[in-house]
Amino acid sequence: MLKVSKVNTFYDKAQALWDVSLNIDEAEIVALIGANGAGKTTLLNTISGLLRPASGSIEFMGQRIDGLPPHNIVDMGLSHIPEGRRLFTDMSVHENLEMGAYPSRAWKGRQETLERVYQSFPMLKERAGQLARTLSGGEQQMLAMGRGLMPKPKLCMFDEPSFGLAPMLVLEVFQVIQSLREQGITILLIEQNVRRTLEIADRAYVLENGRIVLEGSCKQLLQEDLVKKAYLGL
Amino acid sequence: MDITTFTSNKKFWIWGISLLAVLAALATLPQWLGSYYVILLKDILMLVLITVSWVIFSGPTGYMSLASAAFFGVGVYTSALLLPMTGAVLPLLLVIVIAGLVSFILGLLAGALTLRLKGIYFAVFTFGLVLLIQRFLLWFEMNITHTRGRFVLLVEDNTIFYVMLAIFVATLLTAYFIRRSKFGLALQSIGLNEEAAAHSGVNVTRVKVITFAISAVFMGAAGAIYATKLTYIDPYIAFNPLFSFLPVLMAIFGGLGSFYGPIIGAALFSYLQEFLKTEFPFQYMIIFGLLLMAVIVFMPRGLVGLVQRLLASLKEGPEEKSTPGWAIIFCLFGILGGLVGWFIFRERRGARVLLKAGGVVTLIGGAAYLLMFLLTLLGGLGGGYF
Amino acid sequence: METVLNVAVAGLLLGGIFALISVGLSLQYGVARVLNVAHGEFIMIGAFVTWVLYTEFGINPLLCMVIVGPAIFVIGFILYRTMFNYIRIKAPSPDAFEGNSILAAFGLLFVIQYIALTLWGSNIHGYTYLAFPIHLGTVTIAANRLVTLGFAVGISFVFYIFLARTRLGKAIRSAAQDPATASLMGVNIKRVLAICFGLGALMAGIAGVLLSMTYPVNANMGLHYTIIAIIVVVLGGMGSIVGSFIGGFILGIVGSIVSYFDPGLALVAYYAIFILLLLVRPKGIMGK
Amino acid sequence: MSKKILIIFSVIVLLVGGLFVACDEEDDDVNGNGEPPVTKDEIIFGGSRPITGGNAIWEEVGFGPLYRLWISEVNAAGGLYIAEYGTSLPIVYEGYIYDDTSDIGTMTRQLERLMTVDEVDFVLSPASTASLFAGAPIFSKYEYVMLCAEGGATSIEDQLYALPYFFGVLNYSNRYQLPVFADLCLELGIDEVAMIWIQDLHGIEYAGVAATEFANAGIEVLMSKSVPPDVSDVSLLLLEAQASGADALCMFAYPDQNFLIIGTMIGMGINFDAILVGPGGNISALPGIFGPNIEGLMFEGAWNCNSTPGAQAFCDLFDSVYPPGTGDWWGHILYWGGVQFFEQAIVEAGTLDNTVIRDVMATSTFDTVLGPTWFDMFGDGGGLLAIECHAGEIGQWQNMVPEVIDPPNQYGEKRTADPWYPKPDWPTE
Repeated sequence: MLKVSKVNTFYDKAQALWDVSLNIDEAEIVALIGANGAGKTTLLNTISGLLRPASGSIEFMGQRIDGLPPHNIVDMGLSHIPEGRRLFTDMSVHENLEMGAYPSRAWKGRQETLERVYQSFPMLKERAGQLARTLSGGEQQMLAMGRGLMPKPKLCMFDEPSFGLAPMLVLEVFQVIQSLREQGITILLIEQNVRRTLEIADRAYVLENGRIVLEGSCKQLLQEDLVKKAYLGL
Repeated sequence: MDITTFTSNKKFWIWGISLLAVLAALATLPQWLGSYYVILLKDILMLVLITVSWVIFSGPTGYMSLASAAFFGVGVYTSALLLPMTGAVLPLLLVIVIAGLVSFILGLLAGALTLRLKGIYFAVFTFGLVLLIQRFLLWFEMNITHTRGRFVLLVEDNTIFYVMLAIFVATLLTAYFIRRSKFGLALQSIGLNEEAAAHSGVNVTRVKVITFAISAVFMGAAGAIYATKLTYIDPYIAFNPLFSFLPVLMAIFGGLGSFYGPIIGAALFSYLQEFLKTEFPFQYMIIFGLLLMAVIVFMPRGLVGLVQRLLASLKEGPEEKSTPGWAIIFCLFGILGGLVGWFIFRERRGARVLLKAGGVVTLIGGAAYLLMFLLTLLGGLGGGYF
Repeated sequence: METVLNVAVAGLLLGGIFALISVGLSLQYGVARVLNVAHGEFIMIGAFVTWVLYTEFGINPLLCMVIVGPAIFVIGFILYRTMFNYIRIKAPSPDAFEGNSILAAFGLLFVIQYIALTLWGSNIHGYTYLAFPIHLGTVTIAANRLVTLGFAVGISFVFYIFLARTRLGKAIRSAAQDPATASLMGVNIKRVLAICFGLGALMAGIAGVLLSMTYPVNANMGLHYTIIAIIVVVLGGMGSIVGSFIGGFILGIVGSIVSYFDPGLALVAYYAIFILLLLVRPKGIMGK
Repeated sequence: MSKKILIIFSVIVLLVGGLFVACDEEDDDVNGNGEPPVTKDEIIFGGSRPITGGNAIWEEVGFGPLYRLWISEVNAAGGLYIAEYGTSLPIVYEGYIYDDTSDIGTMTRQLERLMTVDEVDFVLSPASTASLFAGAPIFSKYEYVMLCAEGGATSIEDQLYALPYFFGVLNYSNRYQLPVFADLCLELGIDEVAMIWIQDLHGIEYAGVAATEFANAGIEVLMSKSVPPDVSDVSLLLLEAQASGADALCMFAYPDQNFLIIGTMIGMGINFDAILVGPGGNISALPGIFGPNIEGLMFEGAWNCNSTPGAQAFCDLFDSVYPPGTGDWWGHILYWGGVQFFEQAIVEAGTLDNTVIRDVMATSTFDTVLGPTWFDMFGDGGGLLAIECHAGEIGQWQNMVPEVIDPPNQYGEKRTADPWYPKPDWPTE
């Protein structure tokens, strides 16, 4: 479904990604793990069009998307829930969700999608009229996820959805992600919580200093020394 | 870097000596240049020194001050009050010192008032200061003193030039040492992150206010000497908002990244303005406007940024992405050629055609900028930039 | 009592004008991040075109809005889509973009003024339209001023609804808060910012149309309005239509009260309010 | 975009630029090399004029159109006969008119350039009162005749004794507009006036002189308020003026403010028995702006096509060259008289030496469009056009035509029509 081949990305003159390639098949959960500054967010930003790769190609559902602006990419069904939630804090919960359905493909059916999202996150419905800034951290994360679902994505990219949340809420986030897969949505997940991530994901890639150093199914990876030492603290 | 360690630096002496040589050359200019060139040079020096003083505060901190016209105007008005045409109260040099002091105090006050403001609020407030003082002074003169403008003592051109040169040198030295001292470091840390600077022990308030006031001193002094050429002064003339915008424009034109950028930028910019006003009085606005736009579009880091880019591309070979760099070089040559042609042939009678030709080259340079811009637009259409 | 009423009415009428000239700049600066110092020049162009259309072709100035508005919108849109967007992409940081765009807008100011000078010269022009008194009780109001006030309120209201309710309006608001995230939502950020700049220019053009009914028109009139608009926008909070609206009226009313005692101190008063407000609320009336 | 295009384009730029330079170098060899010419083949006029900025209107409708008209007339007649060279020389000014952008610093610098670098033969006066003051010492220093156009000189009169090259032609507040207006008020029975003046040299001079003149005439000033140049609303001032019950309203401001005041008066239906408009009331664009509303408005500085014997010819000449709406019923006839006087002084002097011409101007009387014309000299210093030569001081729009309505005084009878009093109401639409 998503095919990234030999992508190189720069910040000004500093190279952040080196020949990164990855593959995601339909209805998979693929995890991307790595230390801070390994280039995970850069990779997501490159896929979603916020950054332009200097070389390499990215294909989504058989179409080249590298070099396209972000709004075209989301229009094709690739939703990116960015790091740090990035809500529109001066807009209401309802409006934030509506913004999620901005692509014209999703705009028409936004009422139905909205109902579905409200079903998944009932608390958002209660707070529909509130400004996003008045929500608690957990509620904000739910809103960000709900907003990410509004464009009816085929592939969702989550960038540290559990960051800064209480353990209870972390669990909820993971449940939601799993339930998405059941709805047929493909997922690319970045998480600090490596153990739990590897539990729910099918496959994973390990990113270090902008390069993919390991890849494989989660079971395999759990056996790798590198993963054990660096990410599981074993 | 401490001043003492720096003065032992070899580079310092090289720069120092070459600067002295340039200054010495400047000092002898009135001996063999006509009075117009002395005045022009004086005005260019003034604009450069105002730009440099602006950069002292606004460069490292990133606060865009538009108070320059207020500081400058205070200087002009001090002259108007203390150096009336009918018998000066005080000697010229003393008046200039007083003007600097008054500006300093105004800088302290304005600095203290604006501590809480950041970004555009600071810019708008400082600009407001100019109009506020202008209007209040005007109201005061109209309603309280009933003054019909003030006449200022005329001072001999060469004297004005040398005084301006002295203020210029003082400004450069101050700017240089502030930049190289602990104080400059503190300023830069404020520019990068004010909270972090405060946490690391910088007295942010004090550093900001004092630097703001120091940058005001030279503008005030320059205003005081500038006034002696104007004959007639009223608050509108003294507090001309143009002097708020010029230093910003000139500094960005030259490039804020380095010490010499604003100096070169201001010198070229002011000369270019004079050139256009006299050679192309009827097209001055459009050429100047297009040039400003072209500079920002093609040289967002100013002249210095452009030179650095060119040097880098010479070293590392041409960049992979096509930039209109070469066109810019040629255009600059055109402009430079035009200016040189103008400068050399200006005094010869009957050479006006040639001068116009120099101007035509300049025009083509400007047109080339524009065309390159359009081409870039067209070229970028497919690339997703546009 | 009658004096108080007169001062209040004059303040309201003036406030309407101030609000009208500021709303556009608020959009341009609050969303598109361009402190457009050429804003007043767009007002000037609007006024000049109206003058030409009215005196040469006899077209009703109110009708001119329909002609001038869209035309200036297109100009603003293209300007942003090409030049300012290019500067935005090339700028290393948003702050650098703001600084550079002011400079480019300065260039624009010179260019537009040159065009106006070439086309219409530096002479003062004007026309009289709807110049008759309307008596409301003890208060007398010039009809053209009342119309201007009506349009100022109406247009600001329409704009407010547009931003609050429509899809494009929401896109504009989201782009104002976080352009990168808005683009992840599917907002074509280049287009939306260009639309914002265009709408700002359109508002300036319409303000020009209305102003030309009361104020003399000449090529140098722009900067004065730019300065007032900047004060009002900062006073009201950047990007806030409501803020600009309130800010405009506050300035107008204070201006009138002070003018009643001494017109020479009006601008001093504006700055006094400005400073006081910034000391109390450093982000403006509606700022966050 | 390929780099090739860039390089090719740049080469073209360079070639074209080089071509221009190369072509003109030959010209330069023909004209410019060798010794400076012994004989002159043209008279060069230079000037630092406000082509852009706040004063640009004066270059467009003030002295600007007149010096251009005059020079083209002189050249059409074969130039000026200069005895020293024994031939008639055409006048050239193209390329020597600089834009001072309405900035005094720039203006003074450009004057120095014209006088010391370009060494032009004559320098035109800069525009605006403040510019005259700042420029006058420079003209005197380099001994160039300064034929002053747009700008009054009340404040500078004391200093004229030290400015021998200053020749002011414009009439202004105390010479002799406001004394005449005070007489007019007495004639019409106006005994209470309100004044609105601009916070600027112009405003304070007029308001000051008016206060003195009105006091002398026993006229009471009920209101005297100043406005800043960027005033946005004058309705309260007008209500106050109306409430004061004054017979006449005087506006001593610039066209921007005056037009706003007039427009507001029309809009609010506020009228006075007499309304005196400062600069702006005189420009011929006024009927186009306010239409029939201008009937009965008075303005400062006045003439019309019948006010002197030569005026009609001048009107015809002007109208044949310039479009309607660019005339000026205050200064144009005075500027025209001034340049005609200057022209005769140059020919009489027979040289381009400004010191000689200055002495001729100081001592001679020539016939111009104003009739016999001479300057009142201030000791060994500069001079001002004699009041007797003024075409008129106060005008009034009557049947869409400017008429001079000065009451007769010791300087002569200049009235072209009887004043309308009281001013008619604003016509209703």
